Amino acid sequence: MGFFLETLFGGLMVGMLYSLIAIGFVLIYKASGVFNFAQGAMVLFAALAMARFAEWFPQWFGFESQVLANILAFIAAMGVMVIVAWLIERLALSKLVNQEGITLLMATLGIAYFLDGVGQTIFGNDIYKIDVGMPKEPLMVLQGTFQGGLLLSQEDLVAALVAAGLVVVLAVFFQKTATGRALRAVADDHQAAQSIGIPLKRIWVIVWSVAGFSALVAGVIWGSKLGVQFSLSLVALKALPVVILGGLTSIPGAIIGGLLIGVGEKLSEIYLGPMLGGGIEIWFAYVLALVFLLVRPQGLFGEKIIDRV
Amino acid sequence: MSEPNIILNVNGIEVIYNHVILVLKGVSLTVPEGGIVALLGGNGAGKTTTLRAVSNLLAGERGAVTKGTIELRGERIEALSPAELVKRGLIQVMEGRHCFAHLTIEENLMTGAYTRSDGKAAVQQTLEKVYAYFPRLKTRRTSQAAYTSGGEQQMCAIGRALMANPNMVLLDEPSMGLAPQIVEEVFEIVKDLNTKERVTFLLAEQNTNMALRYADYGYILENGRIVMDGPAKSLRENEDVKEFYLGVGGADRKSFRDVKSYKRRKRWLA
Amino acid sequence: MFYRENGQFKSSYRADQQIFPIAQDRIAILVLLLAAFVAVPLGVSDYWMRAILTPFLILSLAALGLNILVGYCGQISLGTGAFMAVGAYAAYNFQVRIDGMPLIASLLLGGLCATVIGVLFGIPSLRIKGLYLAVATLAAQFFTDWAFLRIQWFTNNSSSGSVSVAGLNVFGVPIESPVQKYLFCLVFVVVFALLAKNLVRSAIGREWMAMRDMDVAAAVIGIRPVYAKLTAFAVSSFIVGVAGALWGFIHLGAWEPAAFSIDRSFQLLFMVIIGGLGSIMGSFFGAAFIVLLPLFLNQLPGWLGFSISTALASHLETMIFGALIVFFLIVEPHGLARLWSTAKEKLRLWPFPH
Amino acid sequence: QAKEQFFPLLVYRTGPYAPNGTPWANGKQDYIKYINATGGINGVKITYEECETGYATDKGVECYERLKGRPGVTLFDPQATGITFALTDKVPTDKIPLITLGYGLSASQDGSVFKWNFPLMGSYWTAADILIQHIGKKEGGMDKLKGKKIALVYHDSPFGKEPIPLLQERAKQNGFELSLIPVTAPGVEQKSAWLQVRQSRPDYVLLWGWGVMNSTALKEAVATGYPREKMYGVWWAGAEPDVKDVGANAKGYNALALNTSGTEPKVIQEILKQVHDKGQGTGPKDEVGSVLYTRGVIIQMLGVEAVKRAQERFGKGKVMTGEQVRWGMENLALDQKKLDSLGFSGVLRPLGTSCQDHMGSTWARVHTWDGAKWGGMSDWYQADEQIIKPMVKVAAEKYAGEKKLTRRDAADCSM
Amino acid sequence: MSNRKIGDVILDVQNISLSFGGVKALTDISFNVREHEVRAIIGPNGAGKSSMLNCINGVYWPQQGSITFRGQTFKHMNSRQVAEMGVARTFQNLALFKGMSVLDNIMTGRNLKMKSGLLAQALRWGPAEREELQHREFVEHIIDFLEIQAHRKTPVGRLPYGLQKRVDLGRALAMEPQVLLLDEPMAGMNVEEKQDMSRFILDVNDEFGATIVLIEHDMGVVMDISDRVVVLDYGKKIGDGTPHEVRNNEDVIRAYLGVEH
Ligand SMILES: Nc1ncnc2c1ncn2[C@@H]1O[C@H](COP(=O)(O)OP(=O)(O)OP(=O)(O)O)[C@@H](O)[C@H]1O
Ligand SMILES: Nc1ncnc2c1ncn2[C@@H]1O[C@H](COP(=O)(O)OP(=O)(O)OP(=O)(O)O)[C@@H](O)[C@H]1O
Ligand SMILES: [Mg+2]
Ligand SMILES: [Mg+2]
Repeated sequence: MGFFLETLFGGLMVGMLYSLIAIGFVLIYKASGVFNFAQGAMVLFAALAMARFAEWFPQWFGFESQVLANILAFIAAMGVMVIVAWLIERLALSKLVNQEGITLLMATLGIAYFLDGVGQTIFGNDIYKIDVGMPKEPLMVLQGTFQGGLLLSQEDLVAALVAAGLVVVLAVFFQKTATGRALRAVADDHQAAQSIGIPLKRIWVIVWSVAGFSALVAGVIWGSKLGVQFSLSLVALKALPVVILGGLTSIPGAIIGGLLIGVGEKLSEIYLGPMLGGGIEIWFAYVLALVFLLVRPQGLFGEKIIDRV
Repeated sequence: MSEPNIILNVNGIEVIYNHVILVLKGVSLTVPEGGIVALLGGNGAGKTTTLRAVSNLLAGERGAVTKGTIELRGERIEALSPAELVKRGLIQVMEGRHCFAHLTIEENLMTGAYTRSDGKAAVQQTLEKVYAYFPRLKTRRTSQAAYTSGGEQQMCAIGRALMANPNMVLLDEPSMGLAPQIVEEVFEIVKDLNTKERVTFLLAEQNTNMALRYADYGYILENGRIVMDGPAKSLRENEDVKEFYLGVGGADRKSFRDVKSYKRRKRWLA
Repeated sequence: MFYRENGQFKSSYRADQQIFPIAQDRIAILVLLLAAFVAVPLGVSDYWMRAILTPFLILSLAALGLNILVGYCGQISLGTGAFMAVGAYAAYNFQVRIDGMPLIASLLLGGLCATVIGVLFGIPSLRIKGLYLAVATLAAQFFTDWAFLRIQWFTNNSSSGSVSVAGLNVFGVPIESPVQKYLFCLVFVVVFALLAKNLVRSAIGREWMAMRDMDVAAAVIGIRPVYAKLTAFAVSSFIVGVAGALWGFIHLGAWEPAAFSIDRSFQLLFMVIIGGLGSIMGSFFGAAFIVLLPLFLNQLPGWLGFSISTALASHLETMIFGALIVFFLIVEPHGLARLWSTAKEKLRLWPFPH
Repeated sequence: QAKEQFFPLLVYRTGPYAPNGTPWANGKQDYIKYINATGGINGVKITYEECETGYATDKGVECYERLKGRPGVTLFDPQATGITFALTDKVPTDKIPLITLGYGLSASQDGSVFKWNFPLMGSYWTAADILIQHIGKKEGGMDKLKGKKIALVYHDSPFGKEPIPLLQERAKQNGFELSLIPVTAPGVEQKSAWLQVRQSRPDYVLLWGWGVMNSTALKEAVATGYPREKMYGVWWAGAEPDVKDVGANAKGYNALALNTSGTEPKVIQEILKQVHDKGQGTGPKDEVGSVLYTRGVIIQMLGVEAVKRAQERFGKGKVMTGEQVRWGMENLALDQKKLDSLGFSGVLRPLGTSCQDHMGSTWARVHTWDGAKWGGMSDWYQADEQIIKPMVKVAAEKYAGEKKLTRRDAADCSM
Repeated sequence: MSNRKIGDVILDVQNISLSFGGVKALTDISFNVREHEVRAIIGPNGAGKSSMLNCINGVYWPQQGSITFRGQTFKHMNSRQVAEMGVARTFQNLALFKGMSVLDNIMTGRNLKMKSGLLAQALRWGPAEREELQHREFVEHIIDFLEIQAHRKTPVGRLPYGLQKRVDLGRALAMEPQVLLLDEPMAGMNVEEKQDMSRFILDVNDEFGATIVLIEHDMGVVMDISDRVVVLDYGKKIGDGTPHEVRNNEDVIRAYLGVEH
């Protein structure tokens, strides 16, 4: 029982971190109908910027404080992400207005390559550290109730809380405001949105900046867990079943989907894995998503796919 | 009558799609302030293309204006984004509705007010006005646009444009798919806005009868060229226009049943 | 003024339905085939043949298969690597378990197994659409990755999970030298390209495209979604499976599941999109772009005579690669094949601008 | 024709494994520069070209095809198990030896079947065997292993799976319980693996990781409270990048050491002097002498020595062909004296190859991370021939059977 | 002038009700269509006309009622079956296959009649090619008939709206339908074009003997070419009869025609 709970908590916490990445996908999809495969690259890029700035600033400006370095690096990294958003709009998206989803998806893949290349050229491709003082030691709770106690990873706990907070903030930010509505309009029909005066340019810069922000937060959290290096960009793959399960257009969906996938894959790996030879969690997450889709093709909370003649 | 101000001046534009398909071959037209100008012509004449060129929506169709100039109140506008044009009061109602499928009717209408900065109350007022024009929309306000009928979507598209409080509207086939009563109403609305709020209209229409009844001036487009223009009244009297666009060739209206051949009888230009 | 159809009157619908209705095109393709079958084996270095042309051919074939599914039938799939893997491992098992199994039979049977799996994973497409389907096909990808790694039987109980084949021959002719391998693949590619072209311009091809463009209307004119989608999955995964088997047998010789990882799936999707969705020719363009460009970029500094560090070169390569993808999409969102046909249209009008 | 011996260098300086691949590649390059700076191999200059594989098999194959035709091509070191597998079938036709120091196909130790493969200094079977020996010794005797639980947390790829047969064999013989816990490559998500560890509480965890998987495993071990002292990594999980960003938290973690690290060895000093001090160092100076860097140096040294050995037979100061290098590789005899003269005293043990044995030596030690650096070397171990030999034999037979090869006879061996 | 004979009831719609969530699109609608007649459905926007066709086509499944086609009664229709029974359809919002050429679009209408197997098609075996050519010939007739020869190879997405409508009709005609359902075929056309279209419809009706069900907002057209008219309003049937009867029906005037007519 104790172990089951541990697994459950473990799954929930990992799931929250998946949600954090998933939300980047959802934001951009919701706001422009683009499935942004560059999200993973953005996470890596942001994390690299953060890690290296935190390392460089004290050297450049000659101060010691780790906290100050982190704060400045975070701000600078955010600035970089805004510039990236602006460039993406300027150089790619604005020239691809009204194209089909798959073309845009492809463009984001191109962007992903570009960011990977640029990021590692500027910031290097070694392992870097982000140290924002997350506690590493495990936490033992309920030692009285369960034999051996319940072990919780403090780091995961903090990360999950931050992720949850961010997700809530973003959800509120995009709720029913005029901007939120405009974003959804753009996703439905670029050209019609343009025709009634919605400035695609500004909308896209905003959305990509916000996605950049969520990538940065994800990058900091994952980076301080894993170390900042290329593999970070692969974490995004784990967010795909989450987005799909929750529904491409739903922020709450990203959260619930994340939790479900997190828990589902951990439980399956622990309880089913040994029977099947292990290593099943990846495909299990996808199969889980697939099964849900068979029941609800638009994901748990996604908008219904419209098909009318 | 004093010469009215020219609000829109299209001067010899040429439009090419996809770098190869030449569609407009030097189209010029002017729209006076406070006028209703009709752009007539058969399928594929280039009406939609002309309107797209004006509102700068060609890029999304991979088309481009390669020659000529377009001026709005004397200002060149080829380089302005559609959003900037809407800010200047010029808005287009696109052919084929283009409602935002996942948004409700009311949300669709509200997006139309995106560029406005005159406060919530004013927007609310316009919303009421639109609902007054199209009561059907009010009853369907909470359903997703994709699930409304063709006519309802058409009303929604027109209403959405009105939400921007425009002073010039480009209407592309507003009557398409509307019940006759509503068509009448739409044109009445156009007239109403035109007289009461001095909104200028440029409308591309197939329903020539209606268009010439409400318009002050008309252009006839064939194969990417203007082949005839004149005050609506004189166009209505023109024999050729009568026969090919109004369906009242010769003496009186022929029954659709009695038209014997369906070969095109005449074109101004091949 | 040299390239036009003026004066080439077609007196029958049959003539009009040829794959290349314009005479100049027919000549061009003949020249190309001749070059591919004769000039290349004579004049191209072993390195080119083995490390560039052979993989290019095999990946073109896989892209072709994928294009049928994505480009023609509109079902986005990210599980191509999986179907290639099924083809490769199945063919491997036929080869090692059945004595005297002819190579071509192994390859085709491998394709057939891929068909079965493809259809199986295609079933959700009857309900799931678009990007949702794309991600659902990842289930196939990760599942097969896992299965070939974990289930020892598939790898003939090799301890590391890596398998290899040797001593390939067709009717006694060994497939050993680069030229032999190249020609072997070329024959496959040409035959499959022809068959695929025939399919897409026949009734079934129209059914696929109809499903892609407007499924409700397609159903109303009597097209069965089940049949159309599943045949697309079947044909596509058959071709992809054969390509996978070729990749393992001919190009790699020894492989592990990582050879057919998700990266491969993405790579193939790039090819069909960059090359042109719904275009057989586009698959080749796309494969050429994706296979050759990195090699070219990789060699470029060397040719220009300045040396940069391997890591920087490799980063620059990904950067330029990414930028070029975006650039080409901006120039022509419908891919290189469309760019090509626009160019031909222009040529037809030449010397007049329009 | 210029007198140049060409060394193709397959490397990965990008991708998920770059942090480990880079020092390895730098060591190899620096040693070449060092040899060139000191007059080449008996006057034969070494040229080289790097080709980026990104650890991907198909790219590796492309690199191989591109570089194998260069004049004076010497040998290939694929730096990846997957690429090794693919090239194993290709090298016999191209007649270029494959050197896979400490990795590759364990069965390829048998040189009478694998004529062109050289898994010098150890394979995953010898590595696993030594780890078990070490653990047995810790426990106070191999018989104490009975009833113990040992978990293998491994990279789910041919690399990670290679040691399994040996461990199963050992488990049978020594009576411990082996549990297998795969980690999906590249290994960024290991929560469930470590939950399993926590659940089954094994007495020891063997870590068969590469790249990011290692540091992540250590972090998860911290998070689940598994004692790092009970963790033993393979020699690819025992370098600086693996522990760097875990730092003090990884204190007590053990891993196999094929070689020493540090800047004391003479050869490292020489490289610093002859290469880095002249501003020609490939990587940053502070990385010189790190574990993987030193391994790169060793690999390159063995390659150079093979060429030297071949020159002894086929002509001093000449450019050797792949076939000749292969002979040199098969007849390496690096005794302590030789190692000392090369500046490798204490870095590795003497090594000698033969037609039957392409490994040359199976000596290895275990070192421990003290929170800041690797140290605390154990005694030397040697893999247990009684276990390894039959296994190699069976596997090599199977391979020969599949490929329809016949074992090399004495005549072939003496060629 | 017309030598067609209006025959027995071919399609009988009984008590159909259809709702979407709260929206009642159709409430208890019954009407029938006789063989060879031109039957019009009119009504204000959102009355449920298109939904009615969708029920007949098997795109929507009504909650209540049944549909009898040539004596067979169905609870709801299945699209494929309907097509096999010879019912073709055009769409209000253009449901063409955008990426395909005009020719291919119309050819899809023949698919139901093509019998070659997958393999035969891949190999373009003799019979497969012959079949293809034979259907191509039929389609060419339709292309001539609709006067879209010049656009044969153009992707339909690039055609102007009006021509797209014609292609839509062409695709339906290619099925050689016994019953042709037309959803606002003349929207967006000028009078001349409407005259042409009316002519097409009447010719199809006369020469092929197809039964026509037509939704149209142009009362002139409806009055002139239809034999009987159903009027829907807010999902309810408010009138049914000859054009003359309907025109004088009080309810119809109030709900749809407006006072001026
Ligand atoms: N996106 C496009 N790409 C290529 N050609 C196009 C495109 N859009 C329109 N055309 C071509 O431009 C010409 C004019 O089309 P346009 O849509 O302007 O006609 P229209 O007068 O609005 O006709 P309708 O009354 O049918 O709407 C047509 O021949 C059409 O084929
Ligand atoms: N799939 C659907 N989901 C929800 N509501 C629907 C759906 N289909 C139709 N409706 C609703 O049913 C009603 C009837 O729609 P329908 O399209 O049949 O009208 P119509 O008579 O064809 O109108 P128009 O002349 O404007 O085309 C409309 O109010 C529409 O919103
Ligand atoms: Mg138009
Ligand atoms: Mg309708």
